[in-house]
Amino acid sequence: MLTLINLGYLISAVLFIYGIKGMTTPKTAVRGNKLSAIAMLLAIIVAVIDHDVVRYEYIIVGLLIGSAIGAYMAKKVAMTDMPEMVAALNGVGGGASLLVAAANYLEVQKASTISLEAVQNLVPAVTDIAQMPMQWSIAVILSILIGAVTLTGSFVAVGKLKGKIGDATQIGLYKAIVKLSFLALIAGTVYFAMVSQLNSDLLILGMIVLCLILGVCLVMPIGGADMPVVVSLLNSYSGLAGAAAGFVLGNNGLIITGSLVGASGIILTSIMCKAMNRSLTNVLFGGSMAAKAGISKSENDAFYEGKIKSSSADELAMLLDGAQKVIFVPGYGLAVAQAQHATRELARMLEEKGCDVKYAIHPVAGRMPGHMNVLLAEAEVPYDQLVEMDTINPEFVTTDVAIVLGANDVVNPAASKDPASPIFGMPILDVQNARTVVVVKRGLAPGFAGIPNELFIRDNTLMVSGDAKKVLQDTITALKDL
Amino acid sequence: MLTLINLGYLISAVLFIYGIKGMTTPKTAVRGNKLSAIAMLLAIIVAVIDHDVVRYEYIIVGLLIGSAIGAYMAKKVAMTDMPEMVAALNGVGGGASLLVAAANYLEVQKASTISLEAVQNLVPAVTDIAQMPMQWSIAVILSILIGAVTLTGSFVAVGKLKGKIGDATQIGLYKAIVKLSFLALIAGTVYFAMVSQLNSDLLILGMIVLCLILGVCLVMPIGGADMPVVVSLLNSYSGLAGAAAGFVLGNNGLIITGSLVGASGIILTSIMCKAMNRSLTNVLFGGSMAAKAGISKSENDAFYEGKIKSSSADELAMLLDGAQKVIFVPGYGLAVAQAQHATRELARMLEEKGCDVKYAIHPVAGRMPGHMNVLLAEAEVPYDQLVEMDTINPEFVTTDVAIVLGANDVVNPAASKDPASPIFGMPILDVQNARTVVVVKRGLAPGFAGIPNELFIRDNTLMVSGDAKKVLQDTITALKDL
Amino acid sequence: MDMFMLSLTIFVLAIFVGVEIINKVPPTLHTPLMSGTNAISGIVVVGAIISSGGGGHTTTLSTVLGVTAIALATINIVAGFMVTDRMLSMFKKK
Amino acid sequence: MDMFMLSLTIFVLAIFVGVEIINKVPPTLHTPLMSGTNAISGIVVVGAIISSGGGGHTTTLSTVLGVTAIALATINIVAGFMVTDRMLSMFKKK
Ligand SMILES: NC(=O)c1ccc[n+]([C@@H]2O[C@H](COP(=O)([O-])OP(=O)(O)OC[C@H]3O[C@@H](n4cnc5c(N)ncnc54)[C@H](OP(=O)(O)O)[C@@H]3O)[C@@H](O)[C@H]2O)c1
Ligand SMILES: NC(=O)c1ccc[n+]([C@@H]2O[C@H](COP(=O)([O-])OP(=O)(O)OC[C@H]3O[C@@H](n4cnc5c(N)ncnc54)[C@H](OP(=O)(O)O)[C@@H]3O)[C@@H](O)[C@H]2O)c1
Repeated sequence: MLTLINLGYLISAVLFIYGIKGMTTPKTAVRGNKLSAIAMLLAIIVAVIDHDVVRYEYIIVGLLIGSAIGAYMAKKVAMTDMPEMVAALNGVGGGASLLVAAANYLEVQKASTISLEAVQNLVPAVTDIAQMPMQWSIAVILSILIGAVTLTGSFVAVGKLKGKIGDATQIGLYKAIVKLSFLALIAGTVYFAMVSQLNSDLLILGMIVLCLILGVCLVMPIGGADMPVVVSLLNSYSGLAGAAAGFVLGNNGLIITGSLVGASGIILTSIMCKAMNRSLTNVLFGGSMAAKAGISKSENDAFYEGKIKSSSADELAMLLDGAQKVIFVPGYGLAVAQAQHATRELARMLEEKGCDVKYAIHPVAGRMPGHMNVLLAEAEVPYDQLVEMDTINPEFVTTDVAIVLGANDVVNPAASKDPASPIFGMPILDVQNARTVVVVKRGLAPGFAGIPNELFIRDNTLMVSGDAKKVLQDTITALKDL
Repeated sequence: MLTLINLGYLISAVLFIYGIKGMTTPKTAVRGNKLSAIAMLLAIIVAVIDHDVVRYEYIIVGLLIGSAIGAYMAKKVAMTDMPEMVAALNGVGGGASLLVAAANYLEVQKASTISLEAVQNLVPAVTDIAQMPMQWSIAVILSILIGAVTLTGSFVAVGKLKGKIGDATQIGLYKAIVKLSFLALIAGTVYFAMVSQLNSDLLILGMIVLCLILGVCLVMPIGGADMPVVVSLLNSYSGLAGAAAGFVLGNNGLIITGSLVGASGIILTSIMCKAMNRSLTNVLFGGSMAAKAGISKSENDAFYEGKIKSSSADELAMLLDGAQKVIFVPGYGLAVAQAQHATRELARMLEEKGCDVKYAIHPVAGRMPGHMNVLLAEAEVPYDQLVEMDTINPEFVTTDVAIVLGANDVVNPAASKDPASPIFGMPILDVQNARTVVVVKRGLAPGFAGIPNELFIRDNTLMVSGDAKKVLQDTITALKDL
Repeated sequence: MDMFMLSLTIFVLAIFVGVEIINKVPPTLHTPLMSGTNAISGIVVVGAIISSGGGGHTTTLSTVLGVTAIALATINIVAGFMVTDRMLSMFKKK
Repeated sequence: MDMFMLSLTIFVLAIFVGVEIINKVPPTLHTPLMSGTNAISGIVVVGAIISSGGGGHTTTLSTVLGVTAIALATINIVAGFMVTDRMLSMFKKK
């Protein structure tokens, strides 16, 4: 029986691997995701029939409640709220980790008053009822730490992504709290592991509270626009927390699956950091970029003063009417304006006229890796029209009109020219090489990095101010009337 | 201590992984190979200091003898004999596997007369001294089977690669022996595992002999030119045998490393089969292709009768003198003639004249995957001039002269045109699209598949008969004199 | 071989598998990958089930915590997979 | 968790790692890959060492077999790595 159970976990882990492998092409991704879901179901079934599980009622209640809430959330969320959704789910998962660790602690405590066997049932590596193994203590604390930090950190991230929590000013204060908390945590861990493993209720409670605070204080000083990096990192941590729980419970399914998630989070994090040309340390501890680099409104206005060539939707329509090749350059503003459908409609009209239409996707356009892809996929843009930066950059030279839709930093030439710029070194989309560049944004506000953009004052740049969706719709109307 | 030992094995396994990862680019491959060697050294050191190893003298003697012989062989072998060398080494490794299994059997037998602990020292999973676990029995037999088959099979393969063992005619006989051996083996295994595990000296001996015979009879009916597939498959088996030994000895280092080798062999085998458009079953049990498809000498002569346009080295030199773009198409004959250096010299001369020179590498040109690459690398052809089939095929149209050097099947148009051909479906190099095709080979003998080649009687094909090296050297001289 | 080393071995191999596979995921799919792996991290539910369904060694508090953990993890799982599915089914080739 | 399942888990993961990595090796390097992994398959030497150096449970025959096995495996290893190194050091970029 035990062998069967373990075989079940192994099969589930293998299915997860195949599930993630499916994610390597858009064609197989849907099936891959389903495979992962099946793997999860299998793991749950195996866990339920596992030898020491006896109270099905509670488990089923928990599963039902969770499924209902989860399904509701998934149905409700808008595509544009994906970053917040992922962050929130991540936080919920962290909460689960935290509770698992706490429950495990309580049960081991109880079991140790019964028999060695009862303890071994929970923690197979135990050999002495009075002395839990070091790895158990460390894993419990690690699970609590990662779980709690993920819980509060993710919800702070949600707040920041929604713009409800602004960039912090008292960075020094948060950093001090973080340092103190870590000291206290280390002391607590040492005491827990060395002195009193099973009589530390208050200590554990204290550590939980401390870790919850820690989560808040770690994420507060990070700039709002860096939240995707934070979420991805926390996701990686929650995977590693699962692996840590696997070590404690002697469960290889948990170890393997947790490691997969951990690896995925780390890789996505490093991809984002590389694409922004910043180190992870700089993202996490460098404070908000906008707060540092941001220029005041008056400075910003002075930069653009009198150098902007304004244009309108009508003019844009005329330009497009004569164009052979048009490239759309979507950015965060497209997500804000929810202009993906309007974009698609305009693109279709142009294609019907025989115009060659492509989309240039910068690796960190938007606020999540692959953000633009998902957004445009929602509007049924075929994914082979979405071209990556390195492939599309040489094509701008032969492009008649490049339409920049709510993008800013990813098309800022300062990245390659101005060593003092906070985005210096980040590769950008070379839109300026197009014959005409049309920038659609609401005003002259800077993007995430908080710096002005020289592109907007170039000779071949026209600015159309207004909400991206509105402007596009007007352009469509104008184009129809031509 | 035990933990340290196991950590050592784990580190060694990780180094092997990084070592093989190094093989993914030519630049890192040398370092990767060194890393693997270091991993092996570490594994050996760890094994030597392992808790139950006490007689260092013998071990060191074995290591020294092996190193001396191995180093001597490695220094002596010519690059062109690589396929034979790999096959021979594979056989030697198989022999080692076989002996390890036999020694392990003897020792468990002895240990079972001492104490349970002694047995557990050898096979950790044992719980009852009178009853070895089933997996042990199976793993012992598996190791013997794979080891012995690899040993004799590989040496038959060496003989066939050297041309000393011809293609077998009595395929039916071999097949009958194979079937009988398998029946006997299964019966023996059942008896060994179920009835008498530790008193079966004669049975084990008998099985060893049987497996050695099996190895011969499995490989004999396979065509000589299919030997690379056989060697690669046996290599994969020897990896899996190592993994099986790991299961028995409870050694994860062995399991991981064996699996890596197993995976590598399987993948290479399937790459070869795919490139030849044949199934593995067809290769292993289909009998020799040449024996089946081969046409008689007279039929072959009749095919070419009066349709060949012969040419000479001098004429080739003149053709090349005026060429802007030349592609060399090396095949098995290049290896036989050892003409790689002459090829390189001619290529260099052409390049000095400003001619564009490339090499078209078919995936199964020669007798081993990557055979041509190694051969040309020996002559210091930079590897970026070696172009894979799919990339080079469109380039033949713009090529002035395509020089086919001892290649035959890989440039045979029958592969795409004649559904009855044994190579039908195999993708080929489209040399016929070049302005002029010059084929250098000794006569009109068919290649590995034993079929005539329509390319040789095409209008734009010139045949230069002679040993590839000789012809190239004459061409070089002629070109100098021009 | 001791349990810890075995677990470590498995962990190390799993990390290798993870890194090799994830590195192949194209940027187009990074957002679904993020939400998909996020759903997978709900695997802690297994720990929660083992913890909360145990025999005599549970307390009321541990059961409450365990059931809450199950509910939270299930939210993460169900919402995560469904949202990923929604996103992925939008990806279409021309 | 029983030993067999653990070994199986490790085996499965190692196969995944192997397949992922090997699939990335370009055709240019297939011959060195073949001879390199062939050298690696000499890892059975570890089994040979453990078998032939054991305590009281060895017999003369088992020791002879063990030492021969070590010698054979070492030939495979040393020649394999050296030959691979010879081949690889010939690969040069222009
Ligand atoms: N993708 C990721 O994974 C990721 C992760 C972390 C950080 N980041 C960072 O995020 C930035 C992304 O660059 P980006 O060019 O996409 O965006 P951005 O630089 O943040 O600029 C967005 C622009 O959109 C405009 N906008 C806002 N709402 C709009 C609406 N409704 N209609 C039209 N325009 C609107 C804003 O200008 P107005 O207010 O004037 O309209 C703003 O300048 C990069 O700096 C990147 O480093 C990305
Ligand atoms: N590479 C692999 O992994 C692999 C594995 C298994 C099987 N194979 C098979 O091997 C074949 C390889 O094709 P291939 O085109 O490279 O070779 P091939 O079809 O075997 O032809 C080789 C030709 O070279 C000529 N030759 C022999 N010695 C020569 C010399 N000294 N000078 C000049 N020419 C000489 C022979 O003709 P003459 O006698 O008239 O000179 C022969 O026709 C394929 O059929 C493939 O399926 C390859």
